Amino acid sequence: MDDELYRENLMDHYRHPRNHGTLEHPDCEAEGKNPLCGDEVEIDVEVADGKIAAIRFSGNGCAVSQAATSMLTELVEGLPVEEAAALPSQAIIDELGIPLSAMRVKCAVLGLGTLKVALHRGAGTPLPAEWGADDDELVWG
Amino acid sequence: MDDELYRENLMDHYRHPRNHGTLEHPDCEAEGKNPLCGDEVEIDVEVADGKIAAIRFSGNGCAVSQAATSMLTELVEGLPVEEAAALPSQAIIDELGIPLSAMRVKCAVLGLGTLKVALHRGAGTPLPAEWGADDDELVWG
Amino acid sequence: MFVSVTGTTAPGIDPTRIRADFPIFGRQVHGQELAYLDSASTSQKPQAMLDAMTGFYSTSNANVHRGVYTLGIESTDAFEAARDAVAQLINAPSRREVIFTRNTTEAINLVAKTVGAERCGPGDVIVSTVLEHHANLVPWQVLAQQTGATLRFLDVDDQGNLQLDELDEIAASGNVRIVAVTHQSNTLGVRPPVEALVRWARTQGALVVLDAAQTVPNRPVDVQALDVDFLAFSGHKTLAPTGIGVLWGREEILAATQPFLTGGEMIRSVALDRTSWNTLPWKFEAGTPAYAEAVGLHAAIDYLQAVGLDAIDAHEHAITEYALGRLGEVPGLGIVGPPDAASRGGVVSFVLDDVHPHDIAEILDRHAVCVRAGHHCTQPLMQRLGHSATVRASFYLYTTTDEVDRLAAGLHDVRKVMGV
Amino acid sequence: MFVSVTGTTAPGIDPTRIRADFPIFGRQVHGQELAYLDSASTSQKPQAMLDAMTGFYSTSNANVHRGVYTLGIESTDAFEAARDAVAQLINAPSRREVIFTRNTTEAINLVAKTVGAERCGPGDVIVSTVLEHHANLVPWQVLAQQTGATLRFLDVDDQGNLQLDELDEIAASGNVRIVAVTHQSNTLGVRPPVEALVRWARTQGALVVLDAAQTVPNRPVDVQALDVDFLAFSGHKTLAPTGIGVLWGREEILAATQPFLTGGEMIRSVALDRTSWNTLPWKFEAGTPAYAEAVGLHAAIDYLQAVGLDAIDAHEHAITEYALGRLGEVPGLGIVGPPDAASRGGVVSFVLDDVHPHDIAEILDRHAVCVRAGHHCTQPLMQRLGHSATVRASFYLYTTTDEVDRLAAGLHDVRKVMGV
Ligand SMILES: Cc1ncc(COP(=O)(O)O)c(C=O)c1O
Ligand SMILES: Cc1ncc(COP(=O)(O)O)c(C=O)c1O
Repeated sequence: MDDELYRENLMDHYRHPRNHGTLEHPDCEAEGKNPLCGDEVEIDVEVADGKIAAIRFSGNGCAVSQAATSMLTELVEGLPVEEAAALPSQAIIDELGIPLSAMRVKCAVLGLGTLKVALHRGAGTPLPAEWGADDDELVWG
Repeated sequence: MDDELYRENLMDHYRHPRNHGTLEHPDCEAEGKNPLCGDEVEIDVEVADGKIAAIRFSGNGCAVSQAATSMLTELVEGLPVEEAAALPSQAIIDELGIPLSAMRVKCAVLGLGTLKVALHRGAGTPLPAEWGADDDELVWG
Repeated sequence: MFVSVTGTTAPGIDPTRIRADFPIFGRQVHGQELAYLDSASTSQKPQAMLDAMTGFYSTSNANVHRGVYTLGIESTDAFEAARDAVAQLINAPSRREVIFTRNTTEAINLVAKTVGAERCGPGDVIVSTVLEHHANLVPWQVLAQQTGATLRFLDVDDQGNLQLDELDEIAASGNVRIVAVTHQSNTLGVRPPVEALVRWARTQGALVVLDAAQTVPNRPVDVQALDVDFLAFSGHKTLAPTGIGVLWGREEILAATQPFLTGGEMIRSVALDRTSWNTLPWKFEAGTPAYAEAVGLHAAIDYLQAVGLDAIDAHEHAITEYALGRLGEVPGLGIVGPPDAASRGGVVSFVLDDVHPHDIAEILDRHAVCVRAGHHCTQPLMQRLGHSATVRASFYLYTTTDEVDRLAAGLHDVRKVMGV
Repeated sequence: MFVSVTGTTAPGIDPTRIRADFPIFGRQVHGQELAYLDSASTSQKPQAMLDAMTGFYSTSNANVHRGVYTLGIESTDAFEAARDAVAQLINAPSRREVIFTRNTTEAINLVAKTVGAERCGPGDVIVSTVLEHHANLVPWQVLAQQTGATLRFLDVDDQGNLQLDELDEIAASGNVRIVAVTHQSNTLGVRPPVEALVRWARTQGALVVLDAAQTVPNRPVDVQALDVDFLAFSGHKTLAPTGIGVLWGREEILAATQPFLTGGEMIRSVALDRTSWNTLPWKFEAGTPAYAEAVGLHAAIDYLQAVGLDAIDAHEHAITEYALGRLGEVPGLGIVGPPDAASRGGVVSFVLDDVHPHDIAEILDRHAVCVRAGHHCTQPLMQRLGHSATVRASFYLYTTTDEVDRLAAGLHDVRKVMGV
């Protein structure tokens, strides 16, 4: 079989997720859900000097959603909050490096969306319209 | 053009309807309507010795409906009431002698149905189920 | 004239060439080629549309929004691409505003039974017109009965031109909530002054529901330029299959409205005691949608746009002008509706002496001329104009002057057969 | 065994020969032939059905119930003949009881929003089950909310077998008006004891609504033998097009019920202030129906009956038994639902260790094996059984043992890729 889909890097993140767990004193947090698939992630973030000082996630779901969130945590650790909050979906899709159908894109960006919700909550800024409840099939809590 | 459809006999009845008009003292009467087409007929009947002594109709609508009713009046004049009330639709369709689509059959049997309603009313007998309001697109009043 | 009505020369539409794309025109009736003059009832179908549907079923068919496998993804993409094509066709601000229904009738019922039921009550007024097809009349009657709102009808003059002189009185009589009007009468072809009605509705804070079943098929329709709130049309009148129609509605209204039918597809999550709804547009699409029909509609839209909706409009106008001329030559024939081709669509209703319209249609069928006879699902309009039935000829992009000539010749024969 | 499951020998069904009638099986995915194991979601289409629709559009297309011309008569006859075919298929006492809808979902909503709304109120009880597809669950939730009736759900055991032990308690809790139950679970394949439920409903004077979306496609279904009051199914799961479904209902109930959608076709006469309804079945069919889809449904029924519904049932049973055996050989695989093939349909749900069903389905797609992953529009059932998602393989008359073998082989590969 053509296992491009489940590349080693992806499977490695899925089997050995980085930054997995929770933080004792997060500055902000959020959870995200893809009700169609049942994918779930929770993200805790500590902010220091306007940067993401620490990040942890937990959750369950398909390999794509969990590996993508694991990769995301490595991507954003140490980044300025604004930069992380502006990270385009394509960044995470590129990081996964596999072809994704529209349905799987939702799995891929679940973690990113959840992180953005957390960061906006922490900063007290309103969510960008495209992350609003009625604009996407993902749900935030 | 192939004018089988509008044979001379039919057109003759349409242009010169027999037994056209109303009766002064009908023993029974009814009116029928085909709401889809707008065809209408009213039939008055005088009964003597259990037979149809006189019959008149009026109405308006397509040639088929009006000619068929005209032919019908000739067919049933003098017949025992029971016999007229039992006349099958095919009798009138045969009399017309033209090919009829399902839609035009309704036009053809409007007069017959109306006559049957009148006769059953006159005799005080219930309408046969197949002439009930919910069983056909024709309406009786 | 911009468009050739002789059916053979440029510029504009050449209906003879267009007919070659429609397999049904290879059919004969009573040994003669079809003169299909009933497109206001339903359109014929181009081969490209039929091929699109068959091809879809033969290669990509799978239920939409569900499968993670290749066929399911292709099927979903094809279905949602059809939505984009509709949004683009009517210039909808967002694809989320395009809801697939079975037909115009279901689209209007959906509005009446959701937005209408939520917004109407005693003291409120719903405005419609005597021009309407039953589909844009009976649902409002039922809504008025169920909510206690008052239903008012704008009248027409004897030619079917909509009268706006009662608007002030209606405005004074209650809160006008909904104005439901046709973009073009399917019986007379007349186009009511929708712009004026929309302006008035805005002063009342009323929503405007536009029945565009007769206009989306044949000319550019732009929901933003029209400034209406809802618009409905049917696929089967736009070269597309039966079983699919469209409701377009403003996103902010639809988003704030409870769903209509419930079940699969339209939910976000279901528990035994509580359900939350999916986002737009799927919130209003319960169960497996007519997704193959959507693919057909997409192909139909592609076909219409390749021909050009402006050109189709011009062609219909020219053919209508031509038909009014030819029909005017038939003794005893009376046009029902406006006598001229200005501001009307490709529909002509008429009567012929006292010959019953059904007899006319049946005799014309012997000439393979297909026209409708009856009330055309507009009984109140017929009653208002004093007819129990009319004959209606209606035109589309494939209609030729030759077909109109055959209609006229057939009518001369009707006169002979019926002895008038 | 009555039916050959090797796919090549008589008696019974030879799925390999049947596949030749379905053009989609000529398609390859990722360079491999399709193993289409998602028929519970939607069926593939035989060429004969596609030809029937295309042929209809190419020769007889005209709007139904309207034209007096030849095409209109042919079209109407074809549409109404499809109704007769459905009536005969489900042994309906009368063709007037067969109402065309878009799908099962609309059919059930129609019942809930007409008969249900007329008959339910505070103190009344609606009974459904946790087995139901959202289509036979959410409409009753909404009806209960809107009428003040109480909605009660019969529970299942851990294998999905419906439990009837609460019936007495439910009967004591109020007037049971409606019992809505599935003929077969689309997620587990399990068939609840409908006969017992119908007997109980009769003692309560309740109406029974049977969701037969999963059974009409694949075995003889007889509404009179079942003694239910309403039955719903979808064309697209029965080899027919999308965009058409059927509601069958008892004539005396439908005749006494107000219509659902209103507009053309379903009226007898319309005045501005008052409308009277058409007779059955048209009273419940507003607007231009999906008449070409009805023609397709007719061809699909002809195809199914030519193969034989008993033979299809036997084939599905045999294939299911075979599949349960093959899946049992996959380490870590757990069947969700009854472990055996007795009293179940051609549907098998399963999980594989802790591998997410979406990952399984996606890896299987690389083998051109099409299965569904998710909640299968039965979220309450999934929650009851403690799964957020399962993988579902489902079978039909064209399913071969070879496809099942490829599913099993694919699952071994899933284990390898996912490292379990
Ligand atoms: C048991 C059952 N009921 C209802 C439905 C809904 O059918 P549809 O989506 O065609 O309305 C389905 C199919 O998904 C089903 O399997
Ligand atoms: C103006 C108008 N409105 C509504 C309809 C109803 O369309 P449908 O029967 O496709 O729902 C029609 C077509 O008959 C129409 O011409």
